Amino acid sequence: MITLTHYLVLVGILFSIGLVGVMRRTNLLMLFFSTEILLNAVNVGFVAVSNYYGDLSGQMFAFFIIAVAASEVAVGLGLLILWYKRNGSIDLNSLQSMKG
Amino acid sequence: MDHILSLLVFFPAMAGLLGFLVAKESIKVYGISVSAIEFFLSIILWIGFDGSNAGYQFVEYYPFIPSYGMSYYLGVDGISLFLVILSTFITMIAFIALSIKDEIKNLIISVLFLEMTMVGVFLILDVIWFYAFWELSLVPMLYIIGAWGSAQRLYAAIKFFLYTFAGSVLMLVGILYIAFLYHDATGIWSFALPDWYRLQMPFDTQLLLFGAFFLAFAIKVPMFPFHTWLPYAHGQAPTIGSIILAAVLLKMGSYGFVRFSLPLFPDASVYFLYPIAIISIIMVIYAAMVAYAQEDMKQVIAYSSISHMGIVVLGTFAMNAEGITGSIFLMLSHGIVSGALFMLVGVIYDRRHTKLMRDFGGLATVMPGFATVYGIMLMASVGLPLTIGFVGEFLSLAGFYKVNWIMTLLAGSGIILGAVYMLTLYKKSFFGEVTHEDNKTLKDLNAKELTALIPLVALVVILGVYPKPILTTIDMSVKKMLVLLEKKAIDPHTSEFIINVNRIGGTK
Amino acid sequence: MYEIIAFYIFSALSIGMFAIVVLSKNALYAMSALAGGMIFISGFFFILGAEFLGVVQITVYSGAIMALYAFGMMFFDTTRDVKENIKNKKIAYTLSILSAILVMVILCAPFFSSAIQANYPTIQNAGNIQMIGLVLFTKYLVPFELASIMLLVAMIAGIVLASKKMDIKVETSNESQVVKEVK
Amino acid sequence: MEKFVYIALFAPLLSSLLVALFAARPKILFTGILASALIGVSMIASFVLLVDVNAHGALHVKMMDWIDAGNLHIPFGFVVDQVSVIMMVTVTLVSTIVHIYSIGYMDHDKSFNRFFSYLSAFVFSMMILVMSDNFVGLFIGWEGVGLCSWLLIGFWYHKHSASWAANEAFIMNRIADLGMLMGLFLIYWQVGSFQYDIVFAAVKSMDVAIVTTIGIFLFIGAMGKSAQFPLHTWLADAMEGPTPVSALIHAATMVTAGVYLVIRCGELYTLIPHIGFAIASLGAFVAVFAASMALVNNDLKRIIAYSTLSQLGYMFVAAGLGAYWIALFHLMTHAFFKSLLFLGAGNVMHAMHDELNIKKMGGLYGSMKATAILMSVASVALAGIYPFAGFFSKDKILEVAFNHGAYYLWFALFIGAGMTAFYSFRLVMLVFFGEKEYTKYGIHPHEAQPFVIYALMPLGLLAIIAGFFEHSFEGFVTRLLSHYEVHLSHGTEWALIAGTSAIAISGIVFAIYKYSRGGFSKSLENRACYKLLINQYFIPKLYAMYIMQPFTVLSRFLWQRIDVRIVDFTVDLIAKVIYATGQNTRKMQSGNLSDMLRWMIVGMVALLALAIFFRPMV
Repeated sequence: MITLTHYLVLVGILFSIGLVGVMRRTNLLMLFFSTEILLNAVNVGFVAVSNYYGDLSGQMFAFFIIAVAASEVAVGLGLLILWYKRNGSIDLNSLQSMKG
Repeated sequence: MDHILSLLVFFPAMAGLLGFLVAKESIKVYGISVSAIEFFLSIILWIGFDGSNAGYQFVEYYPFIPSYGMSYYLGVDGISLFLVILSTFITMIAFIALSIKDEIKNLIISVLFLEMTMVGVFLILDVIWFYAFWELSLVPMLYIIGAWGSAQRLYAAIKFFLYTFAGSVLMLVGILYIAFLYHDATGIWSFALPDWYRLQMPFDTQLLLFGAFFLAFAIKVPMFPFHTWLPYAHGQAPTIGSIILAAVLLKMGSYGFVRFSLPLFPDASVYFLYPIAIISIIMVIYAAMVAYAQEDMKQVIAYSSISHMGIVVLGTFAMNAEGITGSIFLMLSHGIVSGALFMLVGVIYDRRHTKLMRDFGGLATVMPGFATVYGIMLMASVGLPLTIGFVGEFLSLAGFYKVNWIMTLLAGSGIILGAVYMLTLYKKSFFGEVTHEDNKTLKDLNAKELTALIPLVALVVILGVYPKPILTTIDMSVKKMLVLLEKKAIDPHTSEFIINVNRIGGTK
Repeated sequence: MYEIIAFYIFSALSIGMFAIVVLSKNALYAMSALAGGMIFISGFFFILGAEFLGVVQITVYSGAIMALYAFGMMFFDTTRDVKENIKNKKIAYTLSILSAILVMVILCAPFFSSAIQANYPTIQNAGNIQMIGLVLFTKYLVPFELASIMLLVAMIAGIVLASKKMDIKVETSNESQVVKEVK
Repeated sequence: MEKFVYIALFAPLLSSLLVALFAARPKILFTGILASALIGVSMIASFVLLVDVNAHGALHVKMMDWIDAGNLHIPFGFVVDQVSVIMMVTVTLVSTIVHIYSIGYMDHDKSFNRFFSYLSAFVFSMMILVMSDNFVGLFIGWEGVGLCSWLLIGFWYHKHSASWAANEAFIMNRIADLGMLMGLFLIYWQVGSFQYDIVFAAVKSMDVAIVTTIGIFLFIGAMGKSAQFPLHTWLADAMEGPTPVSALIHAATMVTAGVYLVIRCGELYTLIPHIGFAIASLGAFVAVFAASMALVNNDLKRIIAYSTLSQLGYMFVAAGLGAYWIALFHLMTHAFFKSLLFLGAGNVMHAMHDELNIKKMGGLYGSMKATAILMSVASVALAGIYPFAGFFSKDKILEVAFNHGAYYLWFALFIGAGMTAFYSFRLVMLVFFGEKEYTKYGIHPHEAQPFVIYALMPLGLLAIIAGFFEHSFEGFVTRLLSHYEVHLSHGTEWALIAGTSAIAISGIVFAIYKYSRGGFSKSLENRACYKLLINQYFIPKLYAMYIMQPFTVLSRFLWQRIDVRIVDFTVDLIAKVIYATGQNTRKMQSGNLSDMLRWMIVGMVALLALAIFFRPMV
């Protein structure tokens, strides 16, 4: 029997994979991909909880997260392209203008 | 009369906002008239005040955030009445004496906002609002010191701000915790001080909470060893800043002791009585000696403030009607006298652009009027009878004598040391031959300065000769508070102590 | 039984796919793997009885988002391997594993198992899509409308950002000079 | 009669305030006359009250409430009884004469008006002191005379020494005042009131230890005002003030306030005879101690100042031994002849153009006969020769000491009497007779204006005849003060009188004999004991070295080391540590998103860990 715990473990694994990506990659596009992984992991968690507790809120949240992810990609990619056109690189190490 | 307290609190701020519209040329007149109206409002308050009612009067109560028991709650009693009048009076006088020319508009508006916070602190009975006013008072003062001060003004302003700010953070925690305790005990959220007065707290909790409040008040007073912001703030602040700082802002700390520490934590107050008394004595003697060593006239007065505030704190913790009434009266008298002394230093600073005593000497010859007023204020400062300074000092020390006579003797040495540094200051700057060339052509007080100073001199003498109306009003509220203290104390020793220090006879 | 098998298969596949995304040097591979992973995730949704979300996941993620990425990639040189200066891998792994464990501990801690009352319980005798429709257009109507506005704004923003002077080839050197001058 | 009380009290205040209006103006003769007239009015009122009190007994007036707090109620109340009326008469009489005298003396001073304002203010304070019916009222006057003394000693404030002496006087008095304040507090907490009648009624049923403490504290106050050892140094330095001030304040009135206090508290001190005896011993010590310093001093005014100190010692002996009326009597006679002596000295100073060294005078008799005669009268009175005033009062004090069986005290006073006679005539001889030293300095002395001399006449007269009022005085005063019985046989009494007179006369004769022959040889001045005396037993130096200097050093140390280096440094250190932390952690902000993300996750892990270990809502 697959319990909620199974799903949560899975979510944890997926989330940590996302985290690895976020930390490891310095290519901005790859960073975006990793973010998608994080969001997806959480979505799975929400839906799983929603199912096991019979509460629709989890699904609603997942639904909104998908909406947010979509808009994030739209704006993010736009910015990314703009940046690439200016600098010819989307490597993180090339943007350090916030150095304190 | 129903909303006179709200009017008192917010009229200066409203006028300050309107002040942005006033032309630069007429802003000073505007400031003086606003502060004068405010002063007359406070006098009307006094006239309307029922001298036989010890409780809060002119109470205004509106729910603010009812779900958490926060309310807009104003009220005045004998303890706060005169501090309000002092605030409005000193602000008015400081405006009259104002001699700063540049950016005067911003200065006057800042002071008007400051006035709102000062009056607010003394009138508000809701603790959250009290905390808000308490902290807000820092902002205009920071601006006044930082923008119009002398060379090291930024350092002084930031030190003043951070030091006092850091002190009151713990107070906020304490406030929230008491509210929590109150909720636990009664099931209702309330931040109203009169409600809190009825709350009995366990002894250990009292100790902790007393400590949290103590730090905030001690820094504001300022008590040794938290006093070092004061000399800088005074040394760098413009005259008007020093006047208001010394006359009113310091009183917020000692007012806090009377209003919060004693009635909220009677057992802890008695428990910590001796340590606080020792700190006060150190303050009195130490600050007096440091004042003697100073070369800057303004620093002498700054340190003398610390010394006098020591006696105020001592009187407060005497826990008897004489001591507390005396300490409140001493707050008033110190407000008037130190305000006047700072104003006088400002007068000479405007003329010579120095405050060092060695640059003067023989001023009595060239500026006899100035020397006379200075002399009167000096005598009031050393507590000569028939001046305002004596009454408070006498009562505070008399009150504490009942608690411990050796400590009173030590604190009383402030009377001697006060004479030492003040007379040395007077001798160095006013007596002797005029040695400095620039000093020979100094002009005596002009009409503007006289207008500001004469009311102060008059008050010093009148209240020195006839302090009774003020004393009886204060005394009434203080006695009521003492009854509360005695009833509320959870440790029977505390009640016994309070009864004992209020009883005639049986002293060693 | 069928559920268990499906769960494990999907888990293995999605983990694998996402691992490729994170570890691959080639952007094209990474993107393809991501698209695959998304679809496997939708598989979980189906298992969990959230058919609507499963469909949305496929259309929005695998369809729209991946398409966007694909178009985006056209601007970048994807044939080359992504050159990354990756430092301190160990820290990254340690931290992520640590956080995973912590999240697990918290999520599986006893407090979670205590009874939670459903705010919006699943409605009997109604399909998943009906239920979602009911909740979405009653309780979540305002957030839903806001989300739509957000999407609209995002769309316009994406177009504006990406299409600005799209017809002009910007000289990298010139632009960076302009940027410098502005600074 | 009440209005006379108010007239006597407020005429000086009115005078002071009116004259103060002209304080900054150049000299206006009118101010002097006005002030003198108003003080004269006060004197007349005092005499009226004297008659009234004699006829109808004490008068009690309550003007208004002053302080009201807790259980404490202090009114402005005044009592005119036998003691205070004697003080009032003495004070106003001497004050009037000094005021008139000052018109002449301060003639050329540019701060003429200011002087009269201060002087009248002093009289007002003194009147409050003696008339008040409670201890705090007395304290008002007590501090008030201190203030006026400060103003008047430092009257010529451009002189460094004057302002220094003024501050010294004020501060020394403050030290003693603290003692007195403590006494007042103790009284308050024991009795709950400061009214004399209530306090003295309560004292009788009080624990002796507490009464002793009160007695000690009050006497500390008295020591300061009356310049008793070890708080005596200010009196000699106070001679920096104008001479009328020295005459009024530092001889006749203010310095006797301490004696007045002890007399006033007689009912308290009779309960604690051991403290009384200690007071008497201190008095006897000061009587000899001060007289010895007067023996060698060459400063005209300082000699008289030491003599005042010595006579105050006599008064304390009487007061300490319980002979209050005798102390009061000596206080009164002393006021007359000592102020006369000072005012005469003022004439001499004027004649000598403010030269004070008596070695530079001599032979002034020729040019200023009237002054010489008046001063000689005063000196004889001081020495205690029959039938001058000093004889009656001083002799009584010696009798009291002997009667009390305190033979050491008696002997000290006896020696003191001889010394007194010697130094007063040393002064008279050196100033008025002998070689005319002043010619070497090109000074042309001249007699003071006639009205000044006339003004001194009453004092001269009183110095001669005041003693004959002894019995009526005793009868009058002892209605309030306790009687003092002398249990000596007539023979012993006569022997004592003879002995005292003998030593006084021999002192005078010795002085006249020695100084008519050119005085002592110079070699004496190298002796150790001479050095000791001329340096006032090195006490001022000791004070400077062991009190003032360490105080200054310690103050500077506290400021520069403790306050700036430790207290403030600690505060700044906290700020610096925080600032440095910021500086160091700045490196975290590398601007690299990867690093930031890493930090973010570190933070997240930390928060998660926290959430595990502190789960508040379980």
